[in-house]
Amino acid sequence: MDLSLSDEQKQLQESAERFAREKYTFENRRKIAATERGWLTENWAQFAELGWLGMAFSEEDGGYGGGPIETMIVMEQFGKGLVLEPFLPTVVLGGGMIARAGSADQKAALLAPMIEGKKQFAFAWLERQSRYNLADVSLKATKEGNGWSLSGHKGVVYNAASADEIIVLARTAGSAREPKGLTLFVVDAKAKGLSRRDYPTQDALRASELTFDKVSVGADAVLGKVDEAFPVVEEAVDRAIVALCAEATGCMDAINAATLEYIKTRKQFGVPIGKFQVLQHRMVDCFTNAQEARSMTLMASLKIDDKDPTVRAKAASGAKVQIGKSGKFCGQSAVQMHGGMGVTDELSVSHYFKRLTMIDLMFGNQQHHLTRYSNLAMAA
Amino acid sequence: MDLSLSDEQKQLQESAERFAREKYTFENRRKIAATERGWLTENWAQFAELGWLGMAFSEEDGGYGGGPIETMIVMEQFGKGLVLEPFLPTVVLGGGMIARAGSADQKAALLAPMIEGKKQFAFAWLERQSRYNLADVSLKATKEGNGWSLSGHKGVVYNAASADEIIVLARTAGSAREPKGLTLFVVDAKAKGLSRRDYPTQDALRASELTFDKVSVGADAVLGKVDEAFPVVEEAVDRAIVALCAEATGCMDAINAATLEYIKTRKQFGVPIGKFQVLQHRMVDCFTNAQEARSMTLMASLKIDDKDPTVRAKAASGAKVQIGKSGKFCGQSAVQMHGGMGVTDELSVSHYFKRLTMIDLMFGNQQHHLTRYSNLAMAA
Amino acid sequence: MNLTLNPEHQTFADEVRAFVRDNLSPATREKTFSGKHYDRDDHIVWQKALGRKGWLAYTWPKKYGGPGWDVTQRFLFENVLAEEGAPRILPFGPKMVGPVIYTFGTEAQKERFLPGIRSSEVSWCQGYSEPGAGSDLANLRTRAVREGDHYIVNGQKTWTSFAHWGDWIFCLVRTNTEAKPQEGISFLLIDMKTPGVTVRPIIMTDGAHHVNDVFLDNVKVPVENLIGKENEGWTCAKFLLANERLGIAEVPSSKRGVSMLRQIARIEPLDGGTLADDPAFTAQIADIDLQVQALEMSELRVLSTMAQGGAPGPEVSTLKVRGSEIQQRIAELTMEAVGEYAQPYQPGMLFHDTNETPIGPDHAPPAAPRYFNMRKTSIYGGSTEIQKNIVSKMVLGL
Amino acid sequence: MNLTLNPEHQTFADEVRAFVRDNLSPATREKTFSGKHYDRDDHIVWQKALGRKGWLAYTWPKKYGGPGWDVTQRFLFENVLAEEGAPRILPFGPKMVGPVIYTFGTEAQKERFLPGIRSSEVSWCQGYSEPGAGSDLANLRTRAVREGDHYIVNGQKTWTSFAHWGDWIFCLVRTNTEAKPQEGISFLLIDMKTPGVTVRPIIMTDGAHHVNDVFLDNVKVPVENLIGKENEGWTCAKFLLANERLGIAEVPSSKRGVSMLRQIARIEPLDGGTLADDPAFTAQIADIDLQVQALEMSELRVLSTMAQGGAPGPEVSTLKVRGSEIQQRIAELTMEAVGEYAQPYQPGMLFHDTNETPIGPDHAPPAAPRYFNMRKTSIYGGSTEIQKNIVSKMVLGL
Repeated sequence: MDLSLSDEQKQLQESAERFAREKYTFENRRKIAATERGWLTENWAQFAELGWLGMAFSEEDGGYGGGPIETMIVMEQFGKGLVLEPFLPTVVLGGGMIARAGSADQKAALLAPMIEGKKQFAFAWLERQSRYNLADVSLKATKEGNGWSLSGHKGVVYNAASADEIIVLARTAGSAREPKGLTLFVVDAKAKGLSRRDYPTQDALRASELTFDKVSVGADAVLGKVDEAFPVVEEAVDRAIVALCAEATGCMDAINAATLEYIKTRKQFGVPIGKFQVLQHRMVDCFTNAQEARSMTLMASLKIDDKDPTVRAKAASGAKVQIGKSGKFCGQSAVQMHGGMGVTDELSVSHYFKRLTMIDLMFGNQQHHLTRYSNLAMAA
Repeated sequence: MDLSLSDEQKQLQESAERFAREKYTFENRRKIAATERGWLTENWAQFAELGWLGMAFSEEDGGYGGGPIETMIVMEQFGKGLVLEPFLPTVVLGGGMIARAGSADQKAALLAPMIEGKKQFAFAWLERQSRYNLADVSLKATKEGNGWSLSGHKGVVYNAASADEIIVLARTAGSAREPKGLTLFVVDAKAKGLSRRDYPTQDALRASELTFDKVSVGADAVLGKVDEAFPVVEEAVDRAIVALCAEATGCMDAINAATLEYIKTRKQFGVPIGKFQVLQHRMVDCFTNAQEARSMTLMASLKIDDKDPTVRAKAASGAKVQIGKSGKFCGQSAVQMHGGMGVTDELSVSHYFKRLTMIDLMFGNQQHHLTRYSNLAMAA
Repeated sequence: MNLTLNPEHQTFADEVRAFVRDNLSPATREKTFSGKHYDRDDHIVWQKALGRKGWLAYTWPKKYGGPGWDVTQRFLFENVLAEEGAPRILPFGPKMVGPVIYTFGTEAQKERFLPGIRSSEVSWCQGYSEPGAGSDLANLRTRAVREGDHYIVNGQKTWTSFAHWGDWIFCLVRTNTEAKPQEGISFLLIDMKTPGVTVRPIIMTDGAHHVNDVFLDNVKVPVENLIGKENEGWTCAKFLLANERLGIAEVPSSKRGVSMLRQIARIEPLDGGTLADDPAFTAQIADIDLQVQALEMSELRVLSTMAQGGAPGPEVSTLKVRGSEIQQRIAELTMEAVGEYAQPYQPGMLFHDTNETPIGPDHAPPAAPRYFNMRKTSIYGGSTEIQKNIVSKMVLGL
Repeated sequence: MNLTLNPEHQTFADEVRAFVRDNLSPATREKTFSGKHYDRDDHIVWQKALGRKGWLAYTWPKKYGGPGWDVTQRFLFENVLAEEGAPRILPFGPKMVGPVIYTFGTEAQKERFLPGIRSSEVSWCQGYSEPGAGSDLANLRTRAVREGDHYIVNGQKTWTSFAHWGDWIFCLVRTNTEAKPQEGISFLLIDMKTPGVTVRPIIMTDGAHHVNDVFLDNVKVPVENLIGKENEGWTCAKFLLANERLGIAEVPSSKRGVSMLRQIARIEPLDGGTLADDPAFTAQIADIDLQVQALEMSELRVLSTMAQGGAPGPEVSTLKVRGSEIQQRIAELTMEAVGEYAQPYQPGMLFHDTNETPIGPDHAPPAAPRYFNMRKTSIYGGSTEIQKNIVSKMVLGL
């Protein structure tokens, strides 16, 4: 057992921390969010240059041989800064699935340029009826000559407007909600028949509704095996969940720090409100919650590479439960302790609160993952 | 709408309050609990004399024409005093089922003497496997000539050792857990083949395990209709639940009052601990919880006579949920604020805490009734 | 004791329901059930209709032009309005300043101000909070200095709801800087059109504009706009806060919220069925449903005491505390019911009449913004912490 | 970073497990899993076995006769002992006074006292709390007055766990009444057989006798029993409290509690199946299971800092807070799992060896008593409120 960071990891932490601190001041972030894309190409280029886009991939895949701990380190700092660049959809989800399931050709064509900062991805899995069930997919892909034709709808697809390729989860066989019979396709974002409705999300990210109207792709668009995508998707989403958990711990650190600072300075009744014991204890509970969130995220990051998918799933779901609980507690408490200021657009606290809230809703909320964990734990 | 007590009800409240205050001091109660029966015949005689044993029964049944509000008023004071006399099993459950389902002969033979203080009852419904499912009954009653023969086991039967008659819920038809096919029998507590193992409960009441080994009863032992007991039992238990809720509100008032007094006098760090804001707010939450418990109990008491069994069931379950939640909050908080003293046998606080805890476990705990309420509310 | 309605009350409830159905604009009603923000007209047109009927100032005694209803009638009126989707009555005129004026004002003031409040011809807003005086209201610094038959007012008010719609503002101002904090305060009515009054919007986290800063820069206010005696404004303030705390529990709209939540659960898809099939979720609805019932019954118990001549005591603070927790929890569960589709931010669907179709189900656009926005309920009108301090001191004697 | 064990640690864990299986009395083990109270022999016989092996004082450095284990070994040792059903090591000797003696004591004191602690030949108890000094420990009043080469001690200690089994008691006593509260306190070791020491049982709400009042009436204590300097006992007290807080989270026994709870859910009947079929209940087990994991990982993070030379800071207070909440919640869920059969009070099944069959299932008798009893965990060793005060002040600077 060893829970200490290596020197390289410490350096990575420092540079990610510096990036978030310098490039994501409150005012900077507001400006970035207001740009057309909603993120900056110069920042993305910097990620590539610093090696962050390839750090978690094996050297044979063109990466730098790191893993979930490196992802955790960077995502945590992204959380502190509320960074808007599409690292999660492109690198963790898109890159992760290609590395796991892609052919050598696909890796060369997609992963290598992604690591260089030249390709971005989006992952289209959700449909109106899916809620948090990854297998509840009805967008259909049917054989069409050598290739396939995709028709149907996908919703809340993060980064679809900026992505070069959309990785689409489609039903190629089986009945509704059957895990078997799902296939992943890599679809050119500009493909004919693919239309988008773009919008910002509550937390200033960008997503889209996608409509596929007989979108034709070749046989080489299939990522992994036909009908066998489910385990790939489940693993990728578990990894994304753990990365989100790391981002959330960063958000919690930042929102707790802001609140602590606020209650030390804001005066009412002639004293800083941090002199009131009820706020003191609530602040302690916030820090305890963040500590637990960090612990569970670290544990999940250390277990997510486990060969046993049950270990991996329990670790991811367990961490997501904790993040949901802690994020809600820290977010709601921060708003309350900030008083009226906490519900305005004018302080960072409401922005962290919104991000923490949205993270809970992504890929299954606290309740969903508690049930998933519970079922796995009782089956053991 | 009218939520004020009548003059008669106010008098009832006063006399019940006086009884609990005078006869159930901490030391008195300890002595009563240590007697063989665990309650005092002189107190029971006083109940009869004051008319409490008959107050909730109609005049044609020999009672005094009151109802659930009268029961609520008395039970609340019993809660304040942690009164040990078996009012709930005898009057609310036994008397209630006889009044609802009994023949004229049974009422004359059982209810009239009960009102005079000359008969006590116990209600045997639970079995080892039942948990909170009133229909999960496997004790069998089989036809035997004109009468019946009962064999099987009943558990945690309150007041069985003092009761003159045991009202037994038995299966006469149908399969396990089927509501149809249940029958109530009035069985002489000294019947041949009926054996008891007596014990005190956590909260100083008395209960027993009963074994029925071919206990013979006549046809006239059937209370109500053969195979049709379930609705009678469900209603009786809903009424018992509401009475328990009233008792619990009394417990909460008492434990809150004791805690408030304690934190006003106990000093640490040179001031009464009630000067610490965290304890102040917790104390406020205790009072709010007790207020809500009182509100839900009152509402349930006002709705329990409703003709619609769904209204009745929702009211009873709703109140039980609140009582479970509030009782736990007040009980745990009281112990915590009393510090070490709260976990000893030496102060009343631990005794109220134990009673509140046991009330939650009786006839279905908070979770059970939340599910029951939820199912009824979603079905509407 | 009983919870049943007598025939007169039953008839009354029917009459109210018929009135709402005949007078509430369908577009406004639709906004209630779709969770859209109201604009000024939604409120004012409806309030004027109530005003014409004599029902806007429904808590007032007959003497001052109110309907003189009993407690049950008030209860029914509020519930029917909420059930039928009426916007809440903006409290600043009829619930706040009106009772202060008829309780503490002169005859001339009553004649001048009450009619416009009853009819909703004049809109009011509340100038209490200041940047340095939120929970600690007695610390306010806005100064009013007497010059002849005017006060000259300087200072800043904040969190002023609907100041951008207001014709008049009632303010707490400091008229004596040497007295103890609570003793040098006066209650002053200020015409928003007076030179020197400036309103600056504060944008909430969901993008909404409800509240404002109000800057008062050498604002000249006639002395006859003072309510009660100079330096005795704290009495009015306390009276008003106690009144505010009761209605602020918002039970009728929470009841509507619970029933909308059940509806949403019956629509939201889950594994081929709906969310209504998920016992873990429906148990959470049941739990909040029961909390609403407990709160309503607690409120009824207070009203019943009042009906017998008692006054609402500081214990109503706990109703406000629970009421805000409940509103927040309903908003939270509603957002969770929507799931991933709560993520798109759709200001067009929140603030404007639009023909766009929403992203996700119809109930999705307001779900998350409402959750964010509802956090304010445990802050405004005296935060939860302040309410508990009050109960601790005034009720428990700690 | 990794959570895997190297082969040496794996071997170590196997060795510990084999030792427990060979040396722990089956009757004692059985009490652990049936929830019975241990008697004195259950503890002492087992602790002596550990002592012979050199493992009782397992946190001590080699220099003082400890095994000198690394952090991973300590972690494994504690977990294996809990999994195998060993009673917790009574902390008063090996975890409390032992480290105080080897840190602050003279060479003579180390030689005299440490061997008996390491071997469990001598049982210790803790004389900290007093009737007027619970949370406010610095307010203690037990006086020690120097007379020649003795102190004469007068006063009362309370909540003294296992004083009725104790050979020695370590006490905080006031040696200077004129200094500031914390500055006039000394740390004194007292032989319980000294005339004037009287022990009075305090009976807990479940009927158990664990704690006591200890009356000290003109007790003559040799000066050489003073640890550290006179009037500097507060240093020892703080050192000891910080040590205590870490282990007090009781993670290994909570892990065992969760797994026993799952077992009980698989046995307890429900509607023809078992409680394990009820998702509402199993979700609550999952929730507490995850809380235990978070706590364990937080503890490992602290241990990892310590392994790199850091000291456990006041933030370990939060581990104690959560640890107590978790123990309480497990006890609560276990009682709820038992349902109506938690109601019979069965002291025979709790305290004595008996051939009676329990009422209800085997796991029923201790369920409710344990729930009542566990409320103490958020009170002793510094209540939750005190711990949060500490963190607020020392960590957050509030």
